Amino acid sequence: MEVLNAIFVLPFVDMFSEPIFFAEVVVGGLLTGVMYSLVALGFVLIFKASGVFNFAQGAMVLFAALTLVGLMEKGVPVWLALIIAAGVMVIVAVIIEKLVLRPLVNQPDIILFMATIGITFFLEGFGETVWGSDIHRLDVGIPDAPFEIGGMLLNEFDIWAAAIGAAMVGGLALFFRYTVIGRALRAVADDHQAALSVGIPLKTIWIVVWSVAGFVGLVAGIMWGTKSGVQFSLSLIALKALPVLILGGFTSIPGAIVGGLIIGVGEKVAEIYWGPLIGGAIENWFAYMLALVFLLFRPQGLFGEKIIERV
Amino acid sequence: MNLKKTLVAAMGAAILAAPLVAAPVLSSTAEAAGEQFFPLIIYRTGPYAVGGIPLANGYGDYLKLLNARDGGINGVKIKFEECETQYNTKVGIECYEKLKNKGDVGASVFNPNSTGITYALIPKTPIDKVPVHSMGYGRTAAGDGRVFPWAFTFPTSYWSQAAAFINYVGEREGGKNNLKGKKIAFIYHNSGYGKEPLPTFTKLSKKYGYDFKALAVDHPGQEQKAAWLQVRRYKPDYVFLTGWGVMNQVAIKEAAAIRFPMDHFIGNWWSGAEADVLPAGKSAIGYIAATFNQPGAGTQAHGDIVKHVYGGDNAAANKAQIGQVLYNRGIINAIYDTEAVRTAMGKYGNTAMSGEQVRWGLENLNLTEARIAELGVKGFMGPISISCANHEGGGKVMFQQWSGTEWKIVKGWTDTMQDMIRPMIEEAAAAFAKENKITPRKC
Amino acid sequence: MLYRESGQYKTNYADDQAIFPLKQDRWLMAIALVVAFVVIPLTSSEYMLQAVIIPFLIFALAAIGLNLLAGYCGQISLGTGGFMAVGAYAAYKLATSFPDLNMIVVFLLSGVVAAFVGIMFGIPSLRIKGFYLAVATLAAQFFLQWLFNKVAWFYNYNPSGTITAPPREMFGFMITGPAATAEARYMITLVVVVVLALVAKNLTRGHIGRSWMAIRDMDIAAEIIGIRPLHAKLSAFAISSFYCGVAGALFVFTWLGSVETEAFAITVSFQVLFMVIIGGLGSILGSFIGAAFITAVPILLTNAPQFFGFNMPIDLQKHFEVMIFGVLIIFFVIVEPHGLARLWQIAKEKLRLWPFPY
Amino acid sequence: MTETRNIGDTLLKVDNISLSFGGVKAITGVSLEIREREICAIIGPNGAGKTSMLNVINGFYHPQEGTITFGGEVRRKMRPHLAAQGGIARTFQNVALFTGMSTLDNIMTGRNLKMKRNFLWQAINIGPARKEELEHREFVERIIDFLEIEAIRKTPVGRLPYGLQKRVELGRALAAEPKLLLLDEPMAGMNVEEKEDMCRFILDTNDEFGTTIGLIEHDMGVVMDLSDHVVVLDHGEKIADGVPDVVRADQNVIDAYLGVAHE
Repeated sequence: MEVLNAIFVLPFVDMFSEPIFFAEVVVGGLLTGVMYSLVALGFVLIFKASGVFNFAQGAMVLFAALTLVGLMEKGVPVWLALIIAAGVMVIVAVIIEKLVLRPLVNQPDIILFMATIGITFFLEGFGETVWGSDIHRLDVGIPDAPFEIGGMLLNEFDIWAAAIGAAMVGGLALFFRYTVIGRALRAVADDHQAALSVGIPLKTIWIVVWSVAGFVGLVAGIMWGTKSGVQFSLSLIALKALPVLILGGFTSIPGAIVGGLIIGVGEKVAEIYWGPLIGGAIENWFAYMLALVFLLFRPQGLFGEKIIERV
Repeated sequence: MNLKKTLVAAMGAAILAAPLVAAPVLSSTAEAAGEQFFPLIIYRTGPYAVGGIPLANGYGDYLKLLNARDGGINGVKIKFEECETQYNTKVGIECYEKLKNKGDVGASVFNPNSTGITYALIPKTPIDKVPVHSMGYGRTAAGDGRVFPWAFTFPTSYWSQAAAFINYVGEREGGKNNLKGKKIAFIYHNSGYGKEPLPTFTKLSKKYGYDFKALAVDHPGQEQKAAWLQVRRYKPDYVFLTGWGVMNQVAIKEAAAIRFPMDHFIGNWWSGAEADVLPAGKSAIGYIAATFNQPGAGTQAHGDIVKHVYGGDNAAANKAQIGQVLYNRGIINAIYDTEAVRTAMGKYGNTAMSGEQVRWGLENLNLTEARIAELGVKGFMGPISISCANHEGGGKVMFQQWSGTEWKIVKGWTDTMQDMIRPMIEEAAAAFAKENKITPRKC
Repeated sequence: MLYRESGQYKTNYADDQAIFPLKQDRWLMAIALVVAFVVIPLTSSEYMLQAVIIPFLIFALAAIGLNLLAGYCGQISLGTGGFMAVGAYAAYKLATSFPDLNMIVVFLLSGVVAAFVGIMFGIPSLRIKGFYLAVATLAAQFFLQWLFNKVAWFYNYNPSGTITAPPREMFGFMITGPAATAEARYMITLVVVVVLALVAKNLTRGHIGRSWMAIRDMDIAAEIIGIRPLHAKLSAFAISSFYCGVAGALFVFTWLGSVETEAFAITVSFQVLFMVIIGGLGSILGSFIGAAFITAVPILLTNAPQFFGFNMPIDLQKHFEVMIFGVLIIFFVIVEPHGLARLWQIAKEKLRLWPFPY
Repeated sequence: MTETRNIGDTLLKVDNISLSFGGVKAITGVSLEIREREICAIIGPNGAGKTSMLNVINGFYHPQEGTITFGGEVRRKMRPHLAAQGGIARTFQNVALFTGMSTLDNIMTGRNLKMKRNFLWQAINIGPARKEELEHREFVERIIDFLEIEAIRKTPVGRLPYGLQKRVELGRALAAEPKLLLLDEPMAGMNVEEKEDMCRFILDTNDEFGTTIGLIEHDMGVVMDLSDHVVVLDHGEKIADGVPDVVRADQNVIDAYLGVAHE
């Protein structure tokens, strides 16, 4: 009885007795969720267009951020460094398409997945060879002063991150809807064969999509790297994006955002209100459990395409 | 035959030959006579490289200094070899196996530089007759030399550090009795390492009546919002941090983000290096961390390193992070170990010391103020003496504060309540002895 | 001439169904076993055993476990590290609670415990497929790791939160604990791995193995011919986790000796998955080859520059090593997407026809 | 031909089945009967609901309305593996073999329901498990002989040509010794020789094992030659049911095939 009370009643009492703090937790969760979404977006783009579960997304985040910060430390102005770093990610995309993806066309998903693991090792080693394993401070001029609003303490940086995340999703949506290449991408996402048969070069599409994913990785790297400094650990944030990915569906851009928000809020609320009951630090597995529960009801994720079985 | 097939064949042959190639490397361990071999288990890459690099640089540079300036230890040349672990326990074991029999008489002493590797090595070292020295990390219970003859934790341990922290904040509050009703939050790396101080804090909270809340952060620690939201609600008077790697940098940023007063935020000695505070910029000013070595590059030994190791090239030395907190910690680690070798030579003569002999040297190490001054590091580290029973040395702890450009000691050597900590260590050691059927030796 | 099936007639189905129907294969296997049981223990250095061969065997066992699940039953799991942790902690609790229990029994029982946990986390596989399932099994990985880290009962309340293999002996030899020689630990590991590998081979050749493969190749058709997906998938999860559990127990007891939960982190899950894919999905031999590749290549790469007399900074060397490792993975995946075991298969087929190319 | 055959009582009775997918009606109120040891053909134009009907019979789809009586037992909802246990086996329109396995293994999976030794016996592979495996192997070898596919016994089915794959699939269904064998377009995409072979196998199966067969087929010649009884579906409804000659003359059937517009 007492246990049930502690699990099912007290946490809610707690939430309502301090509504402002609860609101702060929720807002904090939402803002964290956007940060997860930034990483998840890269996965979604690539999976959507090429069906590849790109394990290397985390390494791409690290590599992009290292390139940017390395250039800045050499005295290159921020705007130029951003452009060069984005350019480097395009080159990476071209190389990956040429050397890895093209020889593996039509191989099973798991094989492509394994190849991206090879890419991960290579990018991590290469990035560290060029730029070193030290920590690099990254400051691209995003303000990060805390401010209070309605009793909630928020941080300008988090707001900026959310705004940038929203802008990116909006931009990508427009890109997919209104540009030729974007429409082609959607065609590919719907049906590879069909896309090929109407004359869209798969090669171009893959390069574009990996470049865009590299650019998204760069943005994610900037946001996360500003918080923690640019260092090897950046490549590990991919793990935080995976529950977002399965919750939102591997193929849905809005899914990545909504999934991120749900995971962000869910794990913070669980950690703060239920975590203390069982010893804390539950948010890592809780995020996966939450995603798992959603999956049991919708095996293709919230926004994924429905799987119809036929014989 | 085409290129592809040839390559496949070559690769296949390489894989098959792997054991064959590896074997001769390992057997070719015959070295020139009369060299003291130091195995350096370090990590310059991977998620914790940021901390590992200066530690490895400091240790290695001091050994190079001894060779260049003094011709080794008492005339016996030092040889050392680095083995990269990426802070991975499994790789660490491989390094240990590879290096333990190298040198003329085997390895001197292992510094695993990782709590996980230390745990794994402690049971092995008595068999291989080589000591392990986990300086201020690893298994705290190993401070009991009766159960762990081959393991050393000096100059201090996490439990002692927690006691020092309570002493320090107690002093700031005008006496430990004023801690009654105060609130202390403890943010820890959710691993064996991070959890170590928990029993001490719990025990002390009963004694001094402060309220205590422990908040775990999972590896790697990039995302800590939940912990800091709880700190914000709990409104603690002090926050104590045991982090490592990226967790430190993020924690300091997050503390600033909730406007937590930095001088009430205190890290342990692995959470107080330059790399931890730099990413946070100005907001890190005032942050405090424990330490057991002085910051800065002011000692004579530092000057000698620049002169003898870097050939007077200050820029190169700075690039190696000379004078930074973790670099200096690497130096004192090397001083402890080389002095232990010297102590052993006092008994066994001036030749290369075996692991067994170095163990004796570690156990009979007695670093006095005078000796420390002789080494050119006056005031840099505390005097210490190790005994058969006490492998921790009961060492005291200092606290340093970040000024925005450098670390400054704000509280000198602080007492670590050994009357309470020591029995806890002995109790934990006794439990280990019982489980592993070890009969503690008499001291 | 050396490798021919001509002339080897099988007169009954029993001969045809032997694991190695060809005489040459039986010889090869016999030689491999002699090398494993006699030559290696007599000639290998302690370093080879401790740092290369024992981990290779343990990872091969875990890879067989995952291969049963992923390669034969088609259910990709990233929970391997978690299931290994279950085996390790179960073995630790069993060995410390019942000090007189035979170690082989301890290993097998800890596998059984892992099997039950595996069944629990296998239930979602009935609804979730492909990469969704792979990511969902990470829930098991993270939850189990958290559990063993958090609940002090699992590590007998010791303050450091680690488990240490207690010393135990068998046939008068110390086989676990610090006093056990590398040879003794190697032999016990070898026996367990060889026996379980044989069992795995038998299982995959029998009707259980066929039901797994049927589910893998076409789950709907499998169900329509009467294979119950529930049974097939959960039995695959159970047996796979059993293997991983035993591997986890060996991991602590015959290899590392003392570990914290971090030793079973997600990187282990990924590593074992790499082994399975590189070695070949759906191949027991492939599990061994994959384990050899993933455990030995980094060590080889680490030692190579020294061997050839290069002296480069250790961090740079590590970076190169990581890069080369990545390139090797991509290379092999491109050359033979079906795994290294398939290369062996192809070589054998070529040998049969030699000297005629077709 | 029919007179020499010993057609028995009703084996399968489908009563007033309706099936729809999210508002799209696939089958509307169809009833039909298949009697023991007969060959019943279900025909109809594309999209008539034939495959859906088979899917309903072997439990893959669950109809919204109606009941199915098989071997005296009434059921409405059931999992496919239970239908298999009850003695219903089938082949598929697009071959659904286990492509990673050999011909032998594919057919052996058909015996799975009959293999009882648990995994512990299999793990050591001696005694009863080995004996059981060999017994079933012998049975499967008889099917392999019967279907004349001895030469491809050990070949992975993914490498086989289409016609042979269809044959292996039939073998897999036969291995289960079904009471009712459902064949979904067994001759689609085959050349004349292959069709003749397949017809022979179907008739021989029916003759030798006394297996009841329900088949879907487009080739009218084949249907009229083989079947004892034909059911015609169109747009999910039954429009004719009877012996081949009668059905052939039915005006509704002719209209359906010639594409007369529906009112």
